[in-house]
Amino acid sequence: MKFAVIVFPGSNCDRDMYYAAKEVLGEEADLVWYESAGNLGNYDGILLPGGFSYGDYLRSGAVAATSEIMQQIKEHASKGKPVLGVCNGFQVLTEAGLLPGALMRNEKLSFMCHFEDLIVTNNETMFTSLFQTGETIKLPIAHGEGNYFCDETTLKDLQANNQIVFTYENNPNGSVADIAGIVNKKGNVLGMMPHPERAVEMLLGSDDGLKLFQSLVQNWRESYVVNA
Amino acid sequence: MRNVTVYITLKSGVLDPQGKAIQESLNSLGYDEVQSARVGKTISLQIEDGPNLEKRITEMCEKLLANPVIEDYRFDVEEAVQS
Amino acid sequence: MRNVTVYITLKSGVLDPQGKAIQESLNSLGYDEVQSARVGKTISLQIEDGPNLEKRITEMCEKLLANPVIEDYRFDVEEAVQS
Amino acid sequence: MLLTHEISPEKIEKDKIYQDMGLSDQEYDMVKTILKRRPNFTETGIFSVMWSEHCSYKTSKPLLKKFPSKAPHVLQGPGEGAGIIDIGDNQAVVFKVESHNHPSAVEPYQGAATGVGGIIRDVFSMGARPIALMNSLRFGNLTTERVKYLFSEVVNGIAGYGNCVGVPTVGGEVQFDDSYEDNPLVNAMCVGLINHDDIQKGIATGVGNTVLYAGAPTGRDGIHGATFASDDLAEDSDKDRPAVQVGDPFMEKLLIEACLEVIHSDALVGMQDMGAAGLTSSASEMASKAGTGMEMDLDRVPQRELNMNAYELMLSESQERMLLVVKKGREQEIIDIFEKYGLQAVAVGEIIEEQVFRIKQHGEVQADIPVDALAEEAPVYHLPSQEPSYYKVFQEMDNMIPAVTDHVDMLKKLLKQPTIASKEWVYDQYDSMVQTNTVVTPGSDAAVVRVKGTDKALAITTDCNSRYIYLDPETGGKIAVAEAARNLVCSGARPLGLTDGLNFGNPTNREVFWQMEKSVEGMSEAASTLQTPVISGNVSLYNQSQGKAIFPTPVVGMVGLHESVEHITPSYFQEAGDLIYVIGETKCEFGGSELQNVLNGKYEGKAPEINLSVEAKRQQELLETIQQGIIQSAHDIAEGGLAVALAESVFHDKGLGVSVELEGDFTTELFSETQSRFVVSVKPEHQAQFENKVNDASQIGVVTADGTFSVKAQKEDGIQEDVETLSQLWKGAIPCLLKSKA
Ligand SMILES: Nc1ncnc2c1ncn2[C@@H]1O[C@H](COP(=O)(O)OP(=O)(O)O)[C@@H](O)[C@H]1O
Ligand SMILES: [Mg+2]
Repeated sequence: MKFAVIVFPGSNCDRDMYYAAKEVLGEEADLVWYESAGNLGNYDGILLPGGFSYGDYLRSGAVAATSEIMQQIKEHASKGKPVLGVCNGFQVLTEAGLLPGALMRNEKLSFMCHFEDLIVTNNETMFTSLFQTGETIKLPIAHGEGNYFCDETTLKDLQANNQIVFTYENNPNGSVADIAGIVNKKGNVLGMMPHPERAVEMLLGSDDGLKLFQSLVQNWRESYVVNA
Repeated sequence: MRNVTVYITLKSGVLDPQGKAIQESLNSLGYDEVQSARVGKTISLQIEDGPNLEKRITEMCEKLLANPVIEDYRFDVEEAVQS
Repeated sequence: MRNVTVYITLKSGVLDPQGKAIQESLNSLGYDEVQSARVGKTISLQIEDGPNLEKRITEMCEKLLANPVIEDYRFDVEEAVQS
Repeated sequence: MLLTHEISPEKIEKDKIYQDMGLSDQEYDMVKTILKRRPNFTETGIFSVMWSEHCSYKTSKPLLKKFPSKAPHVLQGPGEGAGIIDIGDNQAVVFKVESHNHPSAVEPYQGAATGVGGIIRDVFSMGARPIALMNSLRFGNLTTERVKYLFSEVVNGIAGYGNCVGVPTVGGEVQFDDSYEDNPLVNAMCVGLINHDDIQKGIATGVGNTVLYAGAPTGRDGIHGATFASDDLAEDSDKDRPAVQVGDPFMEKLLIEACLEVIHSDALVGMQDMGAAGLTSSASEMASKAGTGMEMDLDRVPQRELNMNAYELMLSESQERMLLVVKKGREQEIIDIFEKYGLQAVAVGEIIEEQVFRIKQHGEVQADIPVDALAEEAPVYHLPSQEPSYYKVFQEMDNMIPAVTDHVDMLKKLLKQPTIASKEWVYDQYDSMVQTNTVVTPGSDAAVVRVKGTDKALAITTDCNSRYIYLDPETGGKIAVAEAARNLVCSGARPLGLTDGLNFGNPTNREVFWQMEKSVEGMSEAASTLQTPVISGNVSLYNQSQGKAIFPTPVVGMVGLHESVEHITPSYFQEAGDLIYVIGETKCEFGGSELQNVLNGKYEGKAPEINLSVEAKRQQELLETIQQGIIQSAHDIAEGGLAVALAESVFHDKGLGVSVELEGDFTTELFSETQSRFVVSVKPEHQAQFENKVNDASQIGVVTADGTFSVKAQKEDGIQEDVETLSQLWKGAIPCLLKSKA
């Protein structure tokens, strides 16, 4: 499977994402500078890494969401191909309208970085099929604005369509309904605040994130083989 | 040249923990008369005059400056004072 | 009850990376008429009326709301509309 | 602003305006001799910043020479942006510490943030990728609103900057003492990784080559920051406020990436960051090292504000700027790289043969100064020192024999002391894991980051117990170095070398200078014995207000190497049943201890003794046993003594407890701060192997599964308490102090 890791000015988990995809998973991956993306069509999956795109100066992810490459990413997504946005990547996805809601400042106002226990609430997505529903996994968070917000109607929708994929066991940031990660209606765009790419080796304290990438690769292989 | 100020505030239903923290700090400093605080943002733009000024500012707000999921906006336009 | 709005802006000459990023982003969206952007903050307070209102607000600004090292502030006081 | 441009050379001399800028009469005369005329306004400003302590080390140079700085694995000692140590496989580690004390006292958020930005630039300007940040902080006690504000905003500023640039903040230290009430210390350390071939020096060689300015445009930020950093923090230093610089970490992140790309271009000749004294120091230092001169046209310097004069442009400390020397004719290649990242890079001058620093603006020469006069030939002072009377009194005092009846209560009090309490409130705000290398996150003795593509890892720590140094600077200096090495060894690493941040009061005070002199001697001796050469450092003087100096605080930042990630050892207990040992005997030593602070509210008497050869031997033995794989956990014994070390060893894992029995005087055994001691745990099957190897170890108990902290005494009531209760006190102390009203 071939991944494009999109690099915006100020992205800072780009190389971590690349390392996870390429060195740990052993898949193909490229770091793609936001301006030089001639053709994202050559890639099977798009990874939007964490960081502080454009310094997060207006609102997290807002400026990156208006960049031209987002048009291509939207097309990619509309074809049902996978898009994963982590942390700032999640913020970019909501700002770009690929996912509903918004990420606000943490309830306690400060940045926080540590491991959190998450519950996998939906294993019927291409990102989570190797997990069990209800399974608890340990992933790091590192954000100042991860407080997921959406209005009542949207929340009902998310619940009705089973779009909530990960929730926090001990909500650290004030997110509505303990939401840590959601998919779009089609299930091919996942945004999450915790960092699966930081949890792919036991040496660093957890390899629970690995299954997420492995699910993706496995599902892609299966659908690719079927379609080929 | 015009001086444009865009005022961005959180929608009324959206919690504002920062505002709440400010209120609490003011109360604890002895300003018990403060009943509530909410935090907003201003963006002051210097814009060259041109056709459809207001329409273009509205667009800027909707495309970039405010996030309609959580924020409301309004703006003022003033003639820039020549210096 | 009074509605007080405190406007906080960066002192002139103080670097405003946020404003710069906003200006550049507006320009790259095609709004070339935007010459500069600077970001400020508003804090809307609901305050019970009392003696020395303005003096107390000034104190609040100096002690907590604004950072006098790099920020200027001003404020408006309005009669709160009964709801 | 302080002064305007119009002031004539005559008036500068007559009205002694140079004094306001920080030059003494004698220095002004030296300037006149060098120039063979009176300096103009801009030149006076240039001399005053270049000859400030911050840039010239004029009073500390004679002391710094004492540091051992050579060893076969040292690739770059003090003198460049940062020092470099070989770690094998064609790789090297680059590191340095830097202070931002005065700016942080005035504007804590921006002061701390720009401190982080500055030290990162020191590291990537060498060509290294920054891989880790540390910080060493000192504040007054958390009892006044001002101190709480300084503390929270400094932490906030470090987080705001470090998190955004994507360099993990992996550790550090915070201590609280009254002496820092008006003078907080903010020292930041950055560690970078580099391939030998990429090592790059800030040198301007090649006559005719182009001088390129890259990064943020220049504004009026921080003008006279360097001299300001070398001044007493006077009552009215609030008036210096407009001098505060504001950082832009986003710009810095782009600069890092652009500069690390530029490094690989053979069009690059040299690169240096613009730190203190901005363009002036970067340009003149680059030229001086190369033995060339430089000519610059200020009209070409990117400017953020209107009508800036030469003085302002030369002295501005606007952040996120770099100066490069590029081969003539190949400027565009480099400019293109910066432009890719949306950064400005502009040719502002050229290297000239004549060894002068010549600045032009509006077609006129604004400054014309022999290059070496600014850097190499800056004045050096051998200041007089005098043993303070307090020292004599302390040395003659009897040993403190504390009267503690309720040991559980005392342990609880100690755990709640902010200097001992958990620093989670601080480090949770730092992204400690970005770059996915952090094996040991903050909260241990040393932080550990692995080196991708190898089996190696680096351990990093900062340490300095300034109370001991106040009591006895020479012994305290030894202890600071030894403690840093101890922390690295506990994590399983072999110490490689150190960087120092010397924070002191006014050096023209003889007693302060004596403190400097003695602590440097102590540090040097320890650095020699423990084979940790000093490869870089920073000096921050005049840390005092209203005539009262801070505790002498020479911070030690040390880096060590794990040959294999297998050697990485936790600082906390692992499994019930493991045997607990203390390495090293305990003496009754309470001078400068946390217990003394709790009981008497002051520090006095003798500092704990330290025998460096005993220290070295114990460290060596412990490291060998760790490398043999027979140590489950290792933790050094520091503030609060064995009791606190044991507690910290058991707070990590819910459910574990300790069952320990102590012989000898209970209070001493529990709380004395005797040096060169460790708490280690060992699996029962390794008992014999361990005991054969480590001579000074005695078993004191076992790790249990019952969640109880149980320490029995011979005669008195022992300690019997839930680990959870103790842990809550320790974890809650700092958040609780921050919330409580003054
Ligand atoms: N300013 C800080 N920044 C980051 N981590 C910190 C800071 N202060 C303390 N820590 C972390 O908290 C832990 C305990 O600190 P400290 O009590 O100073 O330890 P020690 O006495 O072992 O040096 C260390 O792991 C350290 O890295
Ligand atoms: Mg320690």
